[in-house]
Amino acid sequence: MAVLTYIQAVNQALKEEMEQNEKVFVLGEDVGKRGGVFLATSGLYDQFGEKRVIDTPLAESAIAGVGIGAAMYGMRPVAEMQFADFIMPAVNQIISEAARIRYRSNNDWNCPITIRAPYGGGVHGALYHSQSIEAIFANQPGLKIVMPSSPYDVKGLLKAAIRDDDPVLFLEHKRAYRLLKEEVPEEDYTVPIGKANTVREGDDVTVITYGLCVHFTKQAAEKLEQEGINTEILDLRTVYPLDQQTIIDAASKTGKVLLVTEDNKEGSIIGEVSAIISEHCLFDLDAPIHRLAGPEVPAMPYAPPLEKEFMINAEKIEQAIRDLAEF
Amino acid sequence: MAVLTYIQAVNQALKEEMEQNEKVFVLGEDVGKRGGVFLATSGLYDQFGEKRVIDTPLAESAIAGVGIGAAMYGMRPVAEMQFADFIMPAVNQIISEAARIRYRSNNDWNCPITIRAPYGGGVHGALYHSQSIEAIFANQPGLKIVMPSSPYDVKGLLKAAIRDDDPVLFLEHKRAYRLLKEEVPEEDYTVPIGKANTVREGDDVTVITYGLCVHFTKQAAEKLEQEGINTEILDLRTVYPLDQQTIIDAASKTGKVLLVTEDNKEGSIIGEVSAIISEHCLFDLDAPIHRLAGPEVPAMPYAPPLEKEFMINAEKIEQAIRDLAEF
Amino acid sequence: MVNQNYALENDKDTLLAMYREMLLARRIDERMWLLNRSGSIPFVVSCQGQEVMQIAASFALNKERDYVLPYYRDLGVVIHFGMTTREIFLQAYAKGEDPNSGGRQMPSHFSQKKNRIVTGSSPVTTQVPHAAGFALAAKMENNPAVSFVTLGEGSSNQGDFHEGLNFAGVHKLPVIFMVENNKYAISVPLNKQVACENISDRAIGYGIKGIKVDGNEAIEVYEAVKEAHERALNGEGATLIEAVSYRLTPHSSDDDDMTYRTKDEVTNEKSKDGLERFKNFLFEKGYLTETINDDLESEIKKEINDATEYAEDAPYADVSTINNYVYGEKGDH
Amino acid sequence: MVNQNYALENDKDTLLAMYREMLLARRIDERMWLLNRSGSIPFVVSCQGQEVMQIAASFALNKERDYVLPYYRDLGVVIHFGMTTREIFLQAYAKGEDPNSGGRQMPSHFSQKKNRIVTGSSPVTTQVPHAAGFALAAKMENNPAVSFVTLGEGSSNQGDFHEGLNFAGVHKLPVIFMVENNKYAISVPLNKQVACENISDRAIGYGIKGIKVDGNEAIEVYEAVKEAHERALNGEGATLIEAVSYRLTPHSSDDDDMTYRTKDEVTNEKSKDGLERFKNFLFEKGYLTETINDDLESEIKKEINDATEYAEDAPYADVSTINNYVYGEKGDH
Ligand SMILES: Cc1ncc(C[n+]2csc(CCOP(=O)(O)OP(=O)(O)O)c2C)c(N)n1
Ligand SMILES: Cc1ncc(C[n+]2csc(CCOP(=O)(O)OP(=O)(O)O)c2C)c(N)n1
Ligand SMILES: [Mg+2]
Ligand SMILES: [Mg+2]
Repeated sequence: MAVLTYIQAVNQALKEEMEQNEKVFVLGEDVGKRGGVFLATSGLYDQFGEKRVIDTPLAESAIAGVGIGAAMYGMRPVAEMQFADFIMPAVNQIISEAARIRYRSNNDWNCPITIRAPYGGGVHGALYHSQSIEAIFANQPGLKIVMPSSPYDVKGLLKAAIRDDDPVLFLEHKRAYRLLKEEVPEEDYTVPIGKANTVREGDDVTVITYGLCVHFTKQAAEKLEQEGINTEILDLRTVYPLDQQTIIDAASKTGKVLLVTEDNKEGSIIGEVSAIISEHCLFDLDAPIHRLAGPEVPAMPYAPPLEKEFMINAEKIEQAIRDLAEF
Repeated sequence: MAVLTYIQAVNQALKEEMEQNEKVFVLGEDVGKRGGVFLATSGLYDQFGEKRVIDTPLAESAIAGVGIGAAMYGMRPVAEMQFADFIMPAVNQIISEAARIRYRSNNDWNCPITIRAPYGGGVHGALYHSQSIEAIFANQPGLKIVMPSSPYDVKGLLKAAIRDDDPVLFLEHKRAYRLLKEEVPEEDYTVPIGKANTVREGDDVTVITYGLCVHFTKQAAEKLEQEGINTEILDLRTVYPLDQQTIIDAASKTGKVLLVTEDNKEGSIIGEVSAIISEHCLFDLDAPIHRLAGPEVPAMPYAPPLEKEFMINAEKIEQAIRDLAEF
Repeated sequence: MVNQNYALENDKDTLLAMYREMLLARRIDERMWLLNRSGSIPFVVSCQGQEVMQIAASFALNKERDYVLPYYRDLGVVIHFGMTTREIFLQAYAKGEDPNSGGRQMPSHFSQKKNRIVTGSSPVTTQVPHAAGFALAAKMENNPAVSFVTLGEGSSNQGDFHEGLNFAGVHKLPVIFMVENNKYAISVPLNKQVACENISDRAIGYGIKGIKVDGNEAIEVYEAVKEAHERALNGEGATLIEAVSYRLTPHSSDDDDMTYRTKDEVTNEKSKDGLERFKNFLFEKGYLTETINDDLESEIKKEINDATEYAEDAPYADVSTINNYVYGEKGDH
Repeated sequence: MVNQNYALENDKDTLLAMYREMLLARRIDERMWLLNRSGSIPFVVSCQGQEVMQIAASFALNKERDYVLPYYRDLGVVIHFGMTTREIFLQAYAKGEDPNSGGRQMPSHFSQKKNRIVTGSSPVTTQVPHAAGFALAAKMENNPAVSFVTLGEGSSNQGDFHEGLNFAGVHKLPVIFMVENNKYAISVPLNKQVACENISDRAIGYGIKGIKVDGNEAIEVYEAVKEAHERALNGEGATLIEAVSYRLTPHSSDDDDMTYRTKDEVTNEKSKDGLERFKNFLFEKGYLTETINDDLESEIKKEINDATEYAEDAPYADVSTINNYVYGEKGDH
């Protein structure tokens, strides 16, 4: 097995799916010769040509909308939004169209599009190259939102997304692109969409999180183990719709729940996780459900000390777990 | 005091603010001669002329974007989205621009725009003329979202929104437009943005809700009173950012909390309300936090039986309160 | 005006077939208003004044191959592409058997996959990039199909119009964009929507062909679409057609158009009604006679009566179906 | 080419003032790259190749009244409108004293209210409707101010371009839209962005004036903007100006342009550099001499050295300020 970075896993999944199914094609800004500004589509232009690796005009609503049309026709488009922050002009196409096509046509039409977008901070990206945008879409039945936390998951989930018969928003943490590496099987595999994943067993505190925060939580958990605090970590993987039963089980197991997101707190998807827990297993809880999140500001500043202040890291998580353990 | 409908209260607030401050103007589709498709701007064109009551081209991103420009200049634009469902093309302008202007300019610029939009179902509007859209925006610091539940509140909150120095999304329930009537003072008054309102005192069950559901909850509470069940009703009024302290107080008071929204459940703003409660007063609860909401489908169907199935009504709320009271 | 060299002009059968569809569209629409005013159906949005351009354009397409993305006024387009009168009434009554949406969407939100009528929504102009997407897919697959999409002139001011046409221009896609300019966007008259002389002039900004036609002249519309269709199939790219007529009814059954336009204006425009004009043309040509016309009218009336009755009696979808088809059964693999 | 009848051509003082600002912009930009490559600042996005059009356009505006909505390459515009060299370096270093954003935004997200430089964001083209909004407000208030907004040619394919220009056209607003066509949108060459011959031809679709100029020719740009400004003030509405040049640097300090274009192409375009051309023109006119030029260069160097030092030493905003200014202090009333 080769060791791949998170971004290499994206690239490999795309390449393999394009090889296996000629209905799969990619479109977006700079995905062609340039191979994408993060190199997610590196090499694909040379291998598959400009007909299947399409550099689009700078227009996100068209990237989504043209992709949606092609998907209804029967293709498997993978649309790239250069940064998740720039998905906003495409919200109408994604929410009003992609998410509603199957339901509104009473199952006559469907829309198997995958929309990839790099989100998240910690890369000197400031307000508009750092945002978490999942909450904007996490209330739209018909849509699925996947946020992988590791190279292995990236490959398996992206393949599952491309093969899914419904629209999937696939959000990749851009700080993870080169930070995270691990062994990734060469062979074809998928990771199921809609299922959360227990990445660590423990019985003192349950942390439920997703994306890059899973990595930070693992670091924190390892340190705390030396103090005798055992952390259960649930990686949501799919943040919409949520895997309710696994969340309920994980919360009930320890009775102490920490929810972590890099997004600002109010209205973030961990609010929904909290609500599911207090709807279904309130009496199993030994402590208030605690949420660790970014501050209530529009997005993270550019100046390094302020960016650092905004970002979640292993230390903040460690402290929050310890506080809960001692509760 | 005159009895006004909900829509008349909108109209009166606009008229009075335009009389008092010539920086206030309205823009939107059909707001001119037609007076708006719901007649919110009726009479304003005749009174203030086409320069201050501007029929725009059919382009929501421009309605928001031009309004934002004028607001930065120093005007007080009130932009109308003809239906809340059609705000989607303007999401980029509202989230990336209006909500971030003050923060990103370090307080140098600000953006006092009010964006009005009729939301909600029960009017044979089907998928695209019935939606609740607040959750899409309820994660954006810099923005305020107001959803009045009565003619009195409409007038006072709309005036407060127009005078507010920051962008306010003002969502009016279109089924309430003619359904709700009450006495509304002729004089100038405002209702504070950011404060929830206890519309009924009770000590058995606390219902926290907003918009048209407040009306249904009041009906349910009156009926239940005869059974000896006393309901506390908290009207959120401002759904973003939430009035945390008042929510915590109301939940703690009875220990039994029902949250109601017309939106579909997962990812709706009542998830955040639930999270606030279990973060701050979990041990004051005597029952799981219950949520009553629409089904997890993209939006409500047109066929009358299906629309009825989707909608919240007094009976559904009554049953949910009774269940909680008996818990 | 009708050019005497057009081949279609002498094709009696086709012309009569066109007339039948136009008349059917008009009569269905009129019935809808009656049903609405008598309280049987809650909502109507009309094609009246635009049937001629819709049917004429549709006849220039290949109904066995092409994809159509109609907007809410395009009753004519969906009739030509195979939606039956019964199906049209089923959607007006929002009954479960409605092939468009099973009663989920408002009337005139057309969809029928087997006839390549692509599902549409209410937010205007979103279908324009979709049409480019269908054309892109057809081109990638070497499928000699064209996509045909319509919209109102008001809708041509949405960002999606610009982005969709530009995409089609850059990628030389086989797509035909037809703007049905009926001079109003609800209450907003043309001069408050645009400052340009011709919507069709926008084509130049996308490097595609633009053409403006009289939407009340069937043969003129037909020829323009025919040519655009040929260009599309020849790999010469997209065309923007502006077809001008007038909205003869209020915007919808919820609208009162007398608050923003005059009766005189409407009466005057009614006198230019393309359907009347086409009928007269057929009479002049000797293709249509009073007898043929009367037979047609009564045949259509019967068809509409049957459809109304059928739809009225049909059941609504069961409430238990409300949760169906949010996602497909097959999830990931 | 420079038209011999232009009045500006004989206005030595103004021409030299223009030259000074162009040179300052170029030298600041060059310094930024040095600082980036040496690890002092994390990011640069350049004006090189576009200073001439930016400064020339700005000189045609009224800097005491007009509003400018610059995009990230418009260092020239903000220099002319009063942002000091120190302030420019403060924003590059993201220091608390930076007037643009207090170090919150990435470099080149310009803003300074006292100079009517309107705050911008990263998502491209959102500023276009804002510019129409400023112009609408100015018109409503009978304020003889014009708004001037710029964007790249790639950005002219966003929906907001269409919606903003159409709004300005319908309402005859005093606004000037200048597309800085540098032939690339990151790696995407012009022919994959648009299929039209001239971006300026899009004006016809909005009923406004459109004009294309050589962006490397200062006087040509100046005259076009001057005329547009007069038209705006005369109530004749908006103008779309396309100014063509070339992006002489990679897209930004994060880009490697050799993955998508050749060194030869860049070298060839560099030989047309408008700054060199303008300098030669001033030499030919006898307005500029080696001595004047050397003095200018050393004066500018000193200014840049001072600014770099000042900005480097300036403190970041305190972390406690992160929560400030999400909302105004005065809420509702
Ligand atoms: C994005 C969006 N905004 C607003 C509306 C409400 N609306 C429905 S039809 C219409 C006018 C459409 O005018 P036009 O495009 O000219 O088509 P016409 O109805 O005249 O055929 C409006 C504003 C909508 N459906 N979608
Ligand atoms: C809405 C949006 N999508 C994508 C980007 C990423 N991006 C930044 S600059 C750029 C290219 C801009 O090209 P152009 O408009 O020609 O301006 P230039 O950089 O060439 O001056 C892109 C794609 C963005 N900033 N905003
Ligand atoms: Mg129209
Ligand atoms: Mg460019």
